[in-house]
Amino acid sequence: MKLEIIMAGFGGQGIMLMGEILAHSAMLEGREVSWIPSYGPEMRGGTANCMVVISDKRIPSPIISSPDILVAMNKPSMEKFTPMVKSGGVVILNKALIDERPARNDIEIIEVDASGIADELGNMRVANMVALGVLVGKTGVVKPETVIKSIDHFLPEHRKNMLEINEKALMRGIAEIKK
Amino acid sequence: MKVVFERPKSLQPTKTHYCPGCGHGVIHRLVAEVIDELGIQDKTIGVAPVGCAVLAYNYFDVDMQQAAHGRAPAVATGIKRALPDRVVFTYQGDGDLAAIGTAEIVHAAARGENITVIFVNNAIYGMTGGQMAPTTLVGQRTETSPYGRDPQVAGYPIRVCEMLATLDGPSFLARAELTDVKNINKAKSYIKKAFEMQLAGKGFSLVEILSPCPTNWGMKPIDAVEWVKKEMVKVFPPGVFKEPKEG
Amino acid sequence: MSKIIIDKDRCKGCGLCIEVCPKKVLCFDKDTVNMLGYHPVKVKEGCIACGFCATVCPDVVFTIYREEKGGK
Amino acid sequence: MEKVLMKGNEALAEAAIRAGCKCFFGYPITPQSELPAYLAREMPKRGGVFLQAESEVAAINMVYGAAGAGVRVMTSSSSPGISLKQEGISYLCGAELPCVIVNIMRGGPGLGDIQPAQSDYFQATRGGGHGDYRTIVLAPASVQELVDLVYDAFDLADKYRNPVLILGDGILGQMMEPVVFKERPAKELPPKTWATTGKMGRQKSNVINSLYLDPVKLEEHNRKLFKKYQEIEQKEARYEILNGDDAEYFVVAYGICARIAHAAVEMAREEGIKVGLIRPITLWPYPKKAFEEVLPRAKAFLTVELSCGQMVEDVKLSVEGRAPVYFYGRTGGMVPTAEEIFEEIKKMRGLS
Repeated sequence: MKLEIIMAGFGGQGIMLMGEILAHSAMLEGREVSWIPSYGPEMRGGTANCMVVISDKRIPSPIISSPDILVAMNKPSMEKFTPMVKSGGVVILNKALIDERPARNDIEIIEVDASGIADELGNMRVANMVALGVLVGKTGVVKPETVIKSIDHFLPEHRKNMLEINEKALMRGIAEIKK
Repeated sequence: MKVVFERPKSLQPTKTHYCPGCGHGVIHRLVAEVIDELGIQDKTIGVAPVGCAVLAYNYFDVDMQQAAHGRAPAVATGIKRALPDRVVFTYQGDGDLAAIGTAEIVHAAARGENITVIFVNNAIYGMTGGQMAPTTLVGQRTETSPYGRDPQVAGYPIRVCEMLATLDGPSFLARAELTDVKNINKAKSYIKKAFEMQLAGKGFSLVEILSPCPTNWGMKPIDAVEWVKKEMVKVFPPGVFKEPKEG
Repeated sequence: MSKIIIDKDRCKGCGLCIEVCPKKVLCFDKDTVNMLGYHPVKVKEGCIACGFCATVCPDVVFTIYREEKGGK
Repeated sequence: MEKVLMKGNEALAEAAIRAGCKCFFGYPITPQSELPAYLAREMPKRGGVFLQAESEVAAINMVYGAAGAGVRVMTSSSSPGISLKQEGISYLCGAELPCVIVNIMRGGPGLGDIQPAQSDYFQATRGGGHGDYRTIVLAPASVQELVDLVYDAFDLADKYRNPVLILGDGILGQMMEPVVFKERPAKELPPKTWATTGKMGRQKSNVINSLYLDPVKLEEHNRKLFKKYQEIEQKEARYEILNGDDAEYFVVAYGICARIAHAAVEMAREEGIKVGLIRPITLWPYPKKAFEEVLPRAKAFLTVELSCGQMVEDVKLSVEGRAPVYFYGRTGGMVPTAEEIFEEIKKMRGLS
């Protein structure tokens, strides 16, 4: 098994963390993983993306040229990365910030109102966890409880009170798939 | 018989390569005497510069490192941070300290790095053959200011003590002149004070010493001493520029 | 009584000591050329072991002793 | 052993502390800034020294001082900063001082950009500063290897009294991978009797120096250094060959580029092309032995680099004209895709 994922969005949407949590969960489940960020000025307010590879074997390249899955949290990300997605791959779109659908019919497109759901839960910032939930629900690449363990791992001590809402957001994302 | 004077222990018996009447020999001896008097020879590490004093490691009988041009304060910082209980000093000339090494000296001073700097100011580049230094006086002739230093072209001399005195880091800054017995003794007392500051953990200390360079000034040794007394002290007034308040 | 030892092969003939000597008992030894190629300094009668010469000497040419009072 | 997910830069920093690094001196530059930031947090807690210098020039000279004082010391920077450190590196080599220098390479020349590059290969492997000298150059390709090589770097530095360079790139520094910090028994290393620690009862004073005014002495010194370098060349060259057993074609790549090339090799294998990967782990000494091993059956070599072609010269020197050597490079911070390299592999097979 090998899964290549690109996650992209605005700086500040928690894109990097979403990738880190996924990579960390997969590591906890005994997989080989790699995570690379886009780094540089775009980290501070522009577009941000990260690449996550999860595999049963040694990972040759951490750099992804045609992902199995794209999580696009805003429109520029969708436009930039959708053409790269493998035929038969999956694009998860944050519907709230994307008013268009990609013009490809060889890929599966899952639209989810991640920002809306997050807002409903009481914090726009957990939209990333909603999207991650969709990814986890769709692929089953890691168990939800492992993801929750990872969220806890990444939350600093003074933010532990955020665990509950993050967990809720993740589960809502998973539920979106089961609908 | 009581010893009035003999070579300090911290100075090797080696003859120096310095020119007749050069101030370096005296300053080396003063530093070595202070090291002896404070009983710190065994735990002192010196840093030699690039310039006339590049071979200082052959003259001092303490552990020594030779540093790249201008970098002695950085090298000394590395030593002091690695071995905080040792005594670390740099020995630098005006080109090394006030031109190529300006950044290093300013920042070592600003950090209050607990080292002692012996700064020999003779207003000229000696080792490379008498070129203009950052401390060359206005109007002074050198190989690279053959018509006299023209401020329109080459700017003005840098007063290191005054400049560093604006910083909070230094604990002790003083300037002495190597002109007569009284002032040589005063230079020694400043050097001693500077090392004592370090031993007390008070931070950066520097002693600037106005020193004759008869060869590159084109003067007899005695005239060179007179020139320090008459000309250099006008631009570089001796005295203490910073010291801790008593009490 | 005082004793002044001159390491003549260290002397570079700068003459600073001659100038500073309060008793004017130092002069160049014109009959000698030392290892460094200079006429080294020499001392005449009348040294009071004040140490001025050693203080200004850049080359550690001098070693100076003084008879302690009451001692031998 | 616990596996942790860590960024290359931070894993490197942690490994340095565990390897006994006592002092770190550096100056901020992207893309290695997490490394000093990590050490700024950790060193004071763990009995070490972190100091942000006023410049790269000052930082490397602080390294000189601390190395001369006999402690394990490290600095890190990225390409333009490493250029500034060259003066100090030359002095460190001349004075035979052990230290570890990290270069997380970015695009150049000049200020370039902050994206990954491998265009400092010549600078790293040919000396870089003035004078006849070499530095050992280690080129990790994963975060785990980065960690393992940091321990080795300090040991090699102490063993040979020579600076060791760790040559990474922006991706390696920024990427996260699982890593295990294995406990390593301390190596038997020569005592640093030469260090300037203060005489502390020693009869003769120690001097750290690279100045030899007498050319006879300097030649002697340089010959001694080169004898040491020859010994390093014989003993310390390292490499990895992947998919090499039956290979007729070889891709040669190091660092992050080797990872991408590995993916390309696997693509080619799926199409039945007998291609393997030679991955130098030491760039100096260059692992010529890897080529000796495969030359009897090698039909051609393809060097892939994030540069306009630098390591390819060492590949040619190692192959000695016995097989064609092709080159493919992306530069200025651009990174090739595995597909691009795959196309080049096919071209190589067509040409030879």
